[in-house]
Amino acid sequence: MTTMTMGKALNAGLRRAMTDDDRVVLMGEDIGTLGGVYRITDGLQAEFGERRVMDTPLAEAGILGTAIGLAYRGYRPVCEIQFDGFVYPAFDQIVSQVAKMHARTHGLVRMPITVRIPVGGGIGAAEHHSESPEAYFAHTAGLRVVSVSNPQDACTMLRQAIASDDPVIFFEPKRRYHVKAEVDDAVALTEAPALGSARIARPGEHVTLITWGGLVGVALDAALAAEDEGTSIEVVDLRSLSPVDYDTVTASVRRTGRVVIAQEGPREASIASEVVAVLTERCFAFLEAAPVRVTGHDIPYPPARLEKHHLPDLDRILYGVDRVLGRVRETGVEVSP
Amino acid sequence: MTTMTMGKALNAGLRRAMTDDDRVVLMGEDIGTLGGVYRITDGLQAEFGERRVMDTPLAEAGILGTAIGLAYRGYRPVCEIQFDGFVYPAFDQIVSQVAKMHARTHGLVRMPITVRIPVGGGIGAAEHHSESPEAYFAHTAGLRVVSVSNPQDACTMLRQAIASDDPVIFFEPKRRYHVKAEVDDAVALTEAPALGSARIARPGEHVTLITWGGLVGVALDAALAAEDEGTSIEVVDLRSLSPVDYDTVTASVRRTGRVVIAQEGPREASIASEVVAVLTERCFAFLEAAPVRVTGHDIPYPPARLEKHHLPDLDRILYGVDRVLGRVRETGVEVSP
Amino acid sequence: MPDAAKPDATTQDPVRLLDEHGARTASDRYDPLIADLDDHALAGLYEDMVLIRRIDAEGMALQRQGELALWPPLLGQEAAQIGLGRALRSDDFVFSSYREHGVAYCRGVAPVDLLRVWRGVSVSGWDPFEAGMASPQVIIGAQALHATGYAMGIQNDRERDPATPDSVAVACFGDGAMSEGDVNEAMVFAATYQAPVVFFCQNNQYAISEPVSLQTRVPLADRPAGFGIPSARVDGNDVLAVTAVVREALERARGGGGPGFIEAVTYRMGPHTTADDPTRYRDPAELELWSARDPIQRLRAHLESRGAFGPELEESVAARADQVAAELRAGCIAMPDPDALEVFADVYAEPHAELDRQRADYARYLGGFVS
Amino acid sequence: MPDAAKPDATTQDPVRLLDEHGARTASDRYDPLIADLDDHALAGLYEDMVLIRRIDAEGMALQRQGELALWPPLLGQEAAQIGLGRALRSDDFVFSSYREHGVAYCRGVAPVDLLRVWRGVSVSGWDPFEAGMASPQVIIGAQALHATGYAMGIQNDRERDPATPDSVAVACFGDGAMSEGDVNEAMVFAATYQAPVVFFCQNNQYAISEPVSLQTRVPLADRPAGFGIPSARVDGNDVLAVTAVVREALERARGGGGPGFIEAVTYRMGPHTTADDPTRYRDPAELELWSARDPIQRLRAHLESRGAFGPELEESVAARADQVAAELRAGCIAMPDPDALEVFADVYAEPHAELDRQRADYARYLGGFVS
Ligand SMILES: Cc1ncc(C[n+]2csc(CCOP(=O)(O)OP(=O)(O)O)c2C)c(N)n1
Ligand SMILES: Cc1ncc(C[n+]2csc(CCOP(=O)(O)OP(=O)(O)O)c2C)c(N)n1
Ligand SMILES: [Mg+2]
Ligand SMILES: [Mg+2]
Repeated sequence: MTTMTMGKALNAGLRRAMTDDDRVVLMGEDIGTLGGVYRITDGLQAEFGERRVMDTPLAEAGILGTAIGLAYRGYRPVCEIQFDGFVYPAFDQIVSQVAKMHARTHGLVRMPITVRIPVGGGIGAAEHHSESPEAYFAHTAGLRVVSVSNPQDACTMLRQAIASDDPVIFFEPKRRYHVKAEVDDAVALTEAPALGSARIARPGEHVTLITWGGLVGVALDAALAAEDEGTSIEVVDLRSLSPVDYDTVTASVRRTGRVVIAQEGPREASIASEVVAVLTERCFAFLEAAPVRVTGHDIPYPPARLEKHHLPDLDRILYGVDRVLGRVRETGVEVSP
Repeated sequence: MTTMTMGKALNAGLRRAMTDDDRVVLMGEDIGTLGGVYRITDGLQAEFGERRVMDTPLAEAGILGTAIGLAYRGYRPVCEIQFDGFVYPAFDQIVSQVAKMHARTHGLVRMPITVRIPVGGGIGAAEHHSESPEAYFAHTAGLRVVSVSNPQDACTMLRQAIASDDPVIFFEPKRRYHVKAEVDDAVALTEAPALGSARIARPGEHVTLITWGGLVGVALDAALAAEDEGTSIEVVDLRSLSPVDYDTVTASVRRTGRVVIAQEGPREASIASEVVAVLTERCFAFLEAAPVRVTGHDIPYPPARLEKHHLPDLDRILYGVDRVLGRVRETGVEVSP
Repeated sequence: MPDAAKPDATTQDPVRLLDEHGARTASDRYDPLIADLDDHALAGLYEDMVLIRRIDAEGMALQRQGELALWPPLLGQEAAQIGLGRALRSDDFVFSSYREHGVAYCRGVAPVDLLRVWRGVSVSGWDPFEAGMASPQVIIGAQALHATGYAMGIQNDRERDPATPDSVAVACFGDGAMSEGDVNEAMVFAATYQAPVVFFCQNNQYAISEPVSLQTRVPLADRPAGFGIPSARVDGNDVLAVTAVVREALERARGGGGPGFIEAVTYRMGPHTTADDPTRYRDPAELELWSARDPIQRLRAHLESRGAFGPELEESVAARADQVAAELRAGCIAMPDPDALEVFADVYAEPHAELDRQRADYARYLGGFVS
Repeated sequence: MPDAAKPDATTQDPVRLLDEHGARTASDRYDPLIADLDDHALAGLYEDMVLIRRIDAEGMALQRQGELALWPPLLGQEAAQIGLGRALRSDDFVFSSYREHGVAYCRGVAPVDLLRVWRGVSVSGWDPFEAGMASPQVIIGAQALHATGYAMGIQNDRERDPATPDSVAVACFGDGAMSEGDVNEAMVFAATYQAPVVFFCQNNQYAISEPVSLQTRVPLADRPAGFGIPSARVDGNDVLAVTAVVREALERARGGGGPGFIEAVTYRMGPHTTADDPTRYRDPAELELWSARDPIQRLRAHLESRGAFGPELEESVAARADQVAAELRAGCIAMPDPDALEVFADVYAEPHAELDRQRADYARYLGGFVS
């Protein structure tokens, strides 16, 4: 066990995966000499050489498209997309090729491709550098979608994603890169919780607060604050956004009867929408109140100085908790922040 | 009023829009000499010339990207994407440019771009020719999303989409191209129902059945069949998928207390998820049972001979109705077809 | 690698070794590359071309009779496809579009497997690893990147183990595909890594209704030079010339000389697919012009001029064609519809609780009809 | 249009009219294009370059002091950007990336408006129609298509009304952008429609940490020929040469000669942005080499050789630079934070009930803190 940042934990996870399996290759813009703009691949090209850590030409469809060819040839490519907002040029290769290839070939061709994407806001960045595109991928059958929130999960789940024979879109919340914790980067993957599992980040009784990635820290702070007022919040860190670990989630909701789900991304047709729909289907009789979504607005990501008015923060999450507990006298049928 | 197919009605709508506003230009693959693979633009190049009806090089990002430049210059481009599955190469230009340009420029640059996309399955087609990508666009702030189900709406709403100063993703269900009805292609746009409005396709009392596009016909058939058994179904044709006309939808749900929503596309993080989430939020106290989603499975679109096992049909919709009415003894917590 | 940096693309006439009457033109550059093609080998190419044309015709017929949902014919492109297909080694790997029936045939794909997709019983027809050929690609141009990545993998393998065969990846696409970003990005990646990939562009003059002049104002073979990739423009209806330029590009790639590009100038004599009506956009005179350049007639004339074409050959090939066509038809009609729950198969390689649930729910629903 | 089909791209040395010591080389082809550049005009270009360098330095300083979140410096690229910017007419239209402060300055954009985006108070800084320049593009290469479409619009307008000015659209992008599908598709569209667009590629040798050799093995100016687009490679640190080749391309485009492409060979002397650390990937010797090619020093030496550079010019330009920098700083610090509800502004041009509802809900929520 070593104390390290989430960034370093990801680096350690990559190193471990590359050591364990020499078919793992890294591809991306600026990941070699520079070690990536977030230094997640720092030192890996020096260690594993230019063939296994490839600086690629500046073309995202090119990165994913050639990764597919490498996968055909038996490799396990780990592609870095430099920022969330730059994944869309590769969307066709991801949606029409990566996601469908295994089914298309009756399982003969596997796509063990991991797409690492620094995700989300809260870092005062420029346009296209703070987006939350999780829902696009969750809506795409054939992909798995993961978002980590802490160093240990980052390290272990990245290794699991790379080891998975399915393609995984692996989100790394930028605002958590510098969070530090103890990490065991050599944990046996089979003994770690499965890639698809959620995590009870904090147990509680009155409300189930579901979130992931960059908001897990905020949610825990909110739970702490609520405790002072006598509200016991169970925080669920989804970790796997597709598939969602509904065993864990529904068990919690059946106990609490009240759900708040918080996400950075826009609300319409999102992960939050899906979770609410499923929980309504599977826990209808247990719900004491309508589940509450606390999300980014349905707007393009705003400029840095306005992001605080877009991203759910502690106050907005607590407001959501108040709403699901019926403590807010609502003027309309619902209140959306 | 003339009787015409939905295909012809779209053609008439395009002709009318081009006549009314000489800034309207059409762009796409094979739309000129050939008149489009579905002949929706038949005769328009002969009538309006090569500058206004442009056969483009085979490149979808190119079509959308140059449409943006044309919009900058004051034009109103109508882009045809040949089939639903071919829109993804243009995804970056749609999501990062078309959708965001108006907000990015504080409203100075308008993107009155209409993207026409033949959509959906049920036609026995090859891979990538039967998809339902509506949710990707509904999740994207800055876009409007429309899907039509009949000749009159097709003609009027296409004209409204082109007249709108916002970008509109305009879905045309392929399996409805040949459906015939009376059409007035000269209706005053201001007198027609607004672009964002839903339509009660059939009034009913016991269940609100929400759908759009290719499934409206199936839903009406289902309602007819249910009537024989004494169940009165209200069929809502959403027409506008983003924004959804929740005034119309919630009014219906408050009366019936029971919701079934049917869509061709996969379920996860979809339009159906969103509608269920919103109705749960806004009508919780009125719901007699959990809303039921009858959708395509979360799979890549299957080969033609299996599509009947993917697409919701009359039986599956009625099964959904039975479920929301509590008539199905469920072995699990929920049953998904 | 100065060769890669000094591309030899030209706007000149395509490489041609057989004229339209089947007469052989000499070429210092290309003759050595096809010196092994004796009468027997030429007869083999002839048989391949006749067979694949017959398979194609049967595909058209089966579609017209309602047995297939669609068929994209290769009629007119036999020399390009057989010339390419027969120049490859079994350890090479092809990434193609939907029209390369001839290439697939050369890769050993059973003719009936060509039909599965078009009958709608499957989204792919064969085992890619057995054939050394990927499942055909419908998204125009996407496969050019797959081939490039595969070629990068060959490079890696050879670095890891020098005994790895010097295989080459091949990307087949059409003239229309040259406009897609993916194909151009593929050339960037291929050049940067000097990957052993050959881009084989069949310029059949049309992308559905759009003539190639809408995609480019200069010959397509001029494009790669600006990416640092050598290219050749070849008469795609001359199976000898195609063989020669393909072998040249393959040899260069095998030897570490990096990627190559071939524009095979040919003509799609049929419709784009059975759903297409080419009379809406094509002058009948044009079709007539190209009929005179028929690739099979040309090879046959050449064989005749060598005294290597006689009734036995003609009859044996015809008999073989009849047999293949009959088997194809029988195989097509006998294809069973897949089982309903196949829709859930292979979406994931590993267990997936949510999809399993959907499968179980659907199975229960289907069961309801039975009980 | 035979010109467009016979591109004149070459792998030869870049066009250069001033050597590294500011000495003028004669050129039959380019001299006539800059015959009007007298001492006064040259002094103007000198002032522009000094001012934009000063604005850029102030941007760097403001970022270091925490007033800006980020700044992408143009240091070293002044000649390329001023040469381009001053060659344009006000009715031309520029689509740029994030680094073209110099071009924006020439388009009349107020220096303070360059900072809005980087201060994080807005996602764009000026009125595109007033400046004749679009909001800078962050998605690499996307704007090449926008410029091409705009140019198609110019063509349409001129066909509708022949009195429409013969404007040209310009796309600015970097060496890295050449690998993106969008830029290549833009060349396809521009060539097909012979649109009046000029692609202006500043090859500053790097895409963040990646040297241009990772994007291409041949000069970038060789690329367009294969699309049927004439191109020129120019010394991007020579403001006269840039002016000449840009004017040539603009004239051709105005005259109906179709698109053009210019590779301006230059160097990014600073970091990619203030967030970048170029010492991780760049040899200091390289920077030194390029410092000797400083574009401003070169023009100054040229002015001196003409006897047109004296203390008055030096002092007046320095004073102007001080003034502009001071105004810029004051303007930056005075920029108000936008109002919270601005997040909902202009997402749609027309009413949108659901977003209105979100706005109202959020306003109510914010109100709760007040009451
Ligand atoms: C990305 C994409 N866009 C559009 C299509 C529709 N489409 C199918 S074939 C075709 C024309 C292809 O022309 P070409 O590349 O010349 O190949 P050919 O059919 O002539 O063999 C088009 C536009 C598609 N399959 N994929
Ligand atoms: C589609 C996309 N991918 C990646 C990035 C991240 N990125 C920003 S600038 C840059 C390098 C651009 O290099 P170049 O085109 O040479 O322009 P320069 O910065 O040198 O002016 C990269 C990779 C981006 N902005 N957009
Ligand atoms: Mg073609
Ligand atoms: Mg650069």
